[in-house]
Amino acid sequence: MNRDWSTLGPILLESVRETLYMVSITIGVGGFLGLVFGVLLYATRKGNLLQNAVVFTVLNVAVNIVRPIPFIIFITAVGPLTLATIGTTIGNNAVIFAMSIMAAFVTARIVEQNLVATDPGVIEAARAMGASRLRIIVTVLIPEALAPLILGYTFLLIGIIDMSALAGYVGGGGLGNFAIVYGYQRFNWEVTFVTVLVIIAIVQLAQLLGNWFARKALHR
Amino acid sequence: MNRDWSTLGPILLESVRETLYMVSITIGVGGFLGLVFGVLLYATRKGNLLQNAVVFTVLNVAVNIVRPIPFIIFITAVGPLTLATIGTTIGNNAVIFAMSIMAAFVTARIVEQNLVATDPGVIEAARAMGASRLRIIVTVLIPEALAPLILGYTFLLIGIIDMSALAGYVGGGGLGNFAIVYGYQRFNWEVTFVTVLVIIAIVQLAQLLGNWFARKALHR
Amino acid sequence: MTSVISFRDATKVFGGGPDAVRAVDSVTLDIARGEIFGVIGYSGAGKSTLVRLINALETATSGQVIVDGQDVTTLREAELRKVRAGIGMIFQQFNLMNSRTVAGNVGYPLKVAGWSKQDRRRRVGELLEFVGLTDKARSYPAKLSGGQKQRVGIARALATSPSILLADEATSALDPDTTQDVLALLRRVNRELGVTIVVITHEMDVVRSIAHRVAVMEHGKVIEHGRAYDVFAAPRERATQRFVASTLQDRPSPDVLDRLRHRHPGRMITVTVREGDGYGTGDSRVDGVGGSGGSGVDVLAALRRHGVDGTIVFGGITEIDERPFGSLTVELTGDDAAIDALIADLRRATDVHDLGIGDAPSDRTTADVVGGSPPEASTGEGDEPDADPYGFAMDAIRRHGGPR
Amino acid sequence: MTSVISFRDATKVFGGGPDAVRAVDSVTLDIARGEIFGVIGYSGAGKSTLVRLINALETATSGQVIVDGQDVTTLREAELRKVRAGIGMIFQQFNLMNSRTVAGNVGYPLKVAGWSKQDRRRRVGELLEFVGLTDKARSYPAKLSGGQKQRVGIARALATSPSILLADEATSALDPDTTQDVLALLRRVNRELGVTIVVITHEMDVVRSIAHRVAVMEHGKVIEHGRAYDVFAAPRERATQRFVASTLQDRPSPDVLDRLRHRHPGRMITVTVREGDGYGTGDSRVDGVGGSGGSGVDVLAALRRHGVDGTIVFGGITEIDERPFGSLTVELTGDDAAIDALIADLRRATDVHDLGIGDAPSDRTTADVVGGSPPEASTGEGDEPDADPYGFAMDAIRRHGGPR
Amino acid sequence: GGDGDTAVASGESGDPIKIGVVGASEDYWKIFTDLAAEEGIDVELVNFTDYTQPNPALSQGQLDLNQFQHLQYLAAYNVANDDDLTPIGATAIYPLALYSKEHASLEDIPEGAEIAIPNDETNQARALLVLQDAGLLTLENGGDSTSLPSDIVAEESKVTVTPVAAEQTAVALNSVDASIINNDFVADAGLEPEDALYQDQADSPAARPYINVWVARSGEEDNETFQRLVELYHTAEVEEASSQASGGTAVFTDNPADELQGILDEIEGNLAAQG
Ligand SMILES: Nc1ncnc2c1ncn2[C@@H]1O[C@H](COP(=O)(O)OP(=O)(O)OP(=O)(O)O)[C@@H](O)[C@H]1O
Ligand SMILES: Nc1ncnc2c1ncn2[C@@H]1O[C@H](COP(=O)(O)OP(=O)(O)OP(=O)(O)O)[C@@H](O)[C@H]1O
Ligand SMILES: [Mg+2]
Ligand SMILES: [Mg+2]
Repeated sequence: MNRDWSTLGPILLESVRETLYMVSITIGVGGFLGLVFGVLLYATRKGNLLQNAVVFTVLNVAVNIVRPIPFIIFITAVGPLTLATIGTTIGNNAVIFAMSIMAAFVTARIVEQNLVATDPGVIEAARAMGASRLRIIVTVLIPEALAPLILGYTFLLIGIIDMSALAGYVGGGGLGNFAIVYGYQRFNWEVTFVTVLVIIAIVQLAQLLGNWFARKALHR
Repeated sequence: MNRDWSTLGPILLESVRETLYMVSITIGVGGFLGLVFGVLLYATRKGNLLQNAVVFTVLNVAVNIVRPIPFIIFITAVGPLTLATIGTTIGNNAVIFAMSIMAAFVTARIVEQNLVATDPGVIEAARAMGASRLRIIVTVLIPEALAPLILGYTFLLIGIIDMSALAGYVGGGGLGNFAIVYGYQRFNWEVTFVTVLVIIAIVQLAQLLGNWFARKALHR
Repeated sequence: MTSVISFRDATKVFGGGPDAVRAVDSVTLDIARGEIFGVIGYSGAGKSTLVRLINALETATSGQVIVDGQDVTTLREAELRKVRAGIGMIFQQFNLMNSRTVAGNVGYPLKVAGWSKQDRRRRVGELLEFVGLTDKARSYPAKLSGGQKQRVGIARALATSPSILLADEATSALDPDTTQDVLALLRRVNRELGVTIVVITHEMDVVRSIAHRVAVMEHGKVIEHGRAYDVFAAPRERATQRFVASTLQDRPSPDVLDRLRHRHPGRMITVTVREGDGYGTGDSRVDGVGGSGGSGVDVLAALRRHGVDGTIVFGGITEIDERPFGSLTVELTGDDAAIDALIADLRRATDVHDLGIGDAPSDRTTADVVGGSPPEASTGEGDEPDADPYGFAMDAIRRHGGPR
Repeated sequence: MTSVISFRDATKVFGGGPDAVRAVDSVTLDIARGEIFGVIGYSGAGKSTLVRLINALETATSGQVIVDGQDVTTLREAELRKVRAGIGMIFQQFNLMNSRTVAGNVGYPLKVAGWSKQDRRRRVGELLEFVGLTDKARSYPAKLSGGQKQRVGIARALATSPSILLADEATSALDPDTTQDVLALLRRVNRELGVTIVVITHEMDVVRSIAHRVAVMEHGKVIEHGRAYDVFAAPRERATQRFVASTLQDRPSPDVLDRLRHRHPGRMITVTVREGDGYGTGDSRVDGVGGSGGSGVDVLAALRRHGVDGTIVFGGITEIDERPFGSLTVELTGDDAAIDALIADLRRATDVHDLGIGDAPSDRTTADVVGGSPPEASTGEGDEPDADPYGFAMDAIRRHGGPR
Repeated sequence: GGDGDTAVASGESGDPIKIGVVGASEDYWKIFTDLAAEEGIDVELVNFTDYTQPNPALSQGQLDLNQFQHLQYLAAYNVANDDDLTPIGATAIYPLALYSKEHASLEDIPEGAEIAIPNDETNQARALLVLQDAGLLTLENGGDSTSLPSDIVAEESKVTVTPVAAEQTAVALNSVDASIINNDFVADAGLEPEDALYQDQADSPAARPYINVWVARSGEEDNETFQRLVELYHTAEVEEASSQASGGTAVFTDNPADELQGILDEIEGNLAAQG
């Protein structure tokens, strides 16, 4: 019953490709949206750059509504939207769609957290120079918080890889799904182990890069 | 076939209780361990308080090994340990055990991230006073980063609620499981919706508190 | 009216309830185009807050702040941007971007102002050369010394050649030589480009060498303002007097006086040297810049006239707003009657503070007595060798500046 | 040897490769127990780094730093803690904990030292009263003004009554009055408790009024050190001379000189006033503290003797390390030959710098000429009204202090 | 595994009998436990959302019984884990059927159509076999109970398959041409069994591996309480409720334990031979 690696090998390889595909699109789309939401969450807070109680409350509540929904329920819940946008509710692209939305909201919180500690003096300096608020956000706020943000995105990346393991629910693929379906569900610990090792290798690489960039960005 | 709320109500209530139980123990145990790991991750980095390449590398790799393992695989993987510690691999307590370990590693990264931006000058001031490193960590490092840490723990809390939805995999309960089993898997959208609402309400409350405390802790 | 910055009953309250702090309290003040305006006052008096009202980094709680004809308290952020683009600011705490190199920090306002990359590079090069940081161009702020950081802040504020410059303790971390260079530059841009400069400072050098007018703040209020020379030469308010005295340091403090008496047992007086204090009548020469009356020669002449021998033991004559000012403490030796006559003579022209003789000092302190006001008891800033040294109970720094 | 802090060939290099900065370069220096030791030098000279080697906040790259008999470069963190507990430090950038109130910040070292809650409360109360922040006890640092923050830093450093105090620009953000209070306190704890104090400063007041000895740093090296009075009165190194000149500000700068000439067209000289510069022989009186020779009276006496009329137009006599020091710029009127004779006479006793007459100045600047060294060309710190004012090309601040 | 030493006591001592199930929210379980209680048997249901856990839990003695799987799944488990869990009674066979929202009949399913199938091992293979029977695709070597989507011979197949979570097959109907939907979800998803385009035959011998069974640790086949529970399932009330839950498609069966063991042995033999 245990297929040998000659059968599984190509599927594993394909799964790596699928994971990289799903994760990179999700971190691109979700990460970007999350950056926007996170910056807004931070900046619309009382006393901050774009102080706006309405936007803040709406975003704050919206993020809290989306985030705690169990992901498999969430996938189904956004199904109609997925159908309208992607044209299908199953397969990798449908998963990417749902993951991107979820990732956006998760990222929002990570970004918000990492911006909270920014020195307000620096922002003031930029304001005093007549920089627009958008420019301040892009050229001061984010660069100043870059080191923790990079660690935050590394964290997010791993979260997305984790999330992508659920892709199998709706007909997606990827490493997590492969580990569950071909390894775990079949009690094939060898497959499980090898697949998890591959995931860990990818994550480890991402973390190495993340740490390196964060160190660079710290400028201390 | 859809049970009415007179049947489901008590189960829902019980699920709320279970979720609160699971989440609070997990955030207590996992959150505390994560704080320790996270502080170590931060402090053992090059140039920091407890600079120690070995400890840093071991922790950094360990966290990256545990975190990306899909949670259901992880639950099974730690099964022997769970059995030895809790005496069972099924039910809420087994889930709590696995969640706590996972939460510890997740928290480690969140904490690390939030400490990275601490002003080194303040730590220096405490060192100059002859404070021990442990004291500096507890009385300077953590308090200085408290605002983002609080937001980080709020974030974590929601992550744990999310994770607890998978309790059903190993025979546990809780709201997430209730939503999946009584709602989602049975295509009972009313139950799903109500349950998710309850989850959101809990999360919203936690976030409100988190925001409030973070604001207090910011002292700006 | 050519005032470029006007405060009209401007008030800034921080916080609320019983803890509210009136950092700026009903200030009405005009700063003319092209002048260098100094703001002095004790720590916590509200100087920084006042200046931050100008570019609306703080919004006034009430009142108006009119900059270039526009009330900045009513402007929306987008409109404020235009106003701010014409205002350079040097921050007390530097506020450098840790994520940018020195060159990046200095180039940032140029980027905001839309300069081309090439122009920026050239300009940043000039600015860095000016502040002596050419070789630190690619360093990050965390690796700079305190003074280097401040110089980056100065270069940044000057980058776009703003027409108004707000300098909040702009030279506090600099050595005197570099300070002189910076002040010389400020004076030059003021004189040649007509840049209006508002300087907050507690450094006498700064006020002395560049301020045309000064305002003195205490408890959020501007308690006195006017031409720098006038405020220093004839401070009206008690706080101003004390501030001026401790700023000028031209009068011996109690412990210095003790040592002086030790060396100079004779009768000592402190004579104020002030432009326009003509001693006698025919004696004062007047030239284009201002009368030279009251400078040392009159004392010397008076000594000669009264047959009294004098030793200058302390004091200084310096310039404020380019006019001479200071005081000399002189030990007098000679006939007692002649000395009394000399003092009476001098008093007709300027302020003379009689320190008496070593064995019978007529009062212990001069530091807080300026402009001939009657001697008062020491406010306790001297050494009290008998006091509990790490106990502080007896010589707390009086809270001069903090608003309630 | 009672030195409590000894640097032995101590070197600190930041970074590596071509960008390496030798912030402290082979410094060998002893600081005696119970003295107040000043460290001066241009921005970036390595002063802060030097002081941070003492409590091992930076570890020396090579060499030894011996504090209280222990080489701190070899101590482990746990042992360092004991050494550090006896050292208070006031930071240039304050380094306050934003998460603690003012009282919490000041009380923190007491907590570390294991004081009881009650003792802490009492002590914090005293300290805050001393620095005038009693009413800010429960405020957080973000709500304080610059000077208030610095005062918190001072209170915190003094809290445990350490036996060594490191003060890095401890009064740079303070008004002169508060500065005087702080200096008086430092002087007192030094005198009465024998606390060894190392002060980094660029403020003349600080060195003048409290330092017993000073070291002058440039490019990471201690280029000159000795008794404060000696270093100021007779600076040997070129950099020290320039530093002293711009610090004392008792000599007219070129633009001041221009204005002086305008008012005083006669021959002007600057005479150095220094303790121990006996003018003539019989004239100098010596008392217990030190000779009064060289103070103004000699000039006055000389004027009288040579029949020359004098006007004191600029200058100052102040105290350094409690001894008189300064210079007076005097306009001389009288017979040319008599004036020359007077100058020759004065030169035998002290340094005289001949400024010539208005129409034919013998040199343009005095600011960088101290101690009778020959006049040199202006280093460019004056106004050059014709230069491109925001262009800087011509008057860059020379990089005095930055190591390569 | 499978030794009974760590087994929890079986009912008499007051400890409840722990039964691992997937889908404890179904009404018939409530009726079942109520009935058991009337007979003095204290039953505790442990619900799992994932098929993978109840067998190890039973094997480790954390459960006394489980009831969620068919013989095919049990065999796969036993072989993979070298275990010897034993069927002690049968419940029913649930046919696996093909549904579509878009197409009214099998013939309407176009060339290149996408079919959603469950992604768990045994249901997946079974679904592939159903599709092969329906003439929609061809499996390499004729296929068997371990076939994978990768075994589909593309050139000879009319459709492609997309494996999804079992419950998602119903949801996926909006996105695909047709879905193989587990019986459990048919009724919940609001589908009518009679709308099925195609389903496998419960009474054919080919369906025998899909008999759902009660499973205990080896050696506990004869526990009387367990036997009684097996019987209770076949009482009219429970069967009726259970049938309702399956939309009336359940085909109840009560093969004796040894017959079930025989079928199991046969499947395990095949699996081991392939392994
Ligand atoms: N962490 C660091 N990394 C690299 N270079 C540094 C670092 N800290 C200081 N330097 C450099 O070392 C030199 C000496 O710095 P230091 O802070 O000791 O100067 P300083 O004499 O205290 O100057 P200031 O009066 O401006 O405070 C400077 O050129 C500075 O740029
Ligand atoms: N954000 C704030 N919240 C509350 N109080 C504040 C805030 N900023 C300043 N203050 C208070 O307002 C008063 C004036 O502060 P400001 O910074 O204007 O003083 P300053 O004159 O610049 O003093 P310094 O010379 O010490 O810098 C101080 O008592 C200060 O504590
Ligand atoms: Mg201020
Ligand atoms: Mg320094």
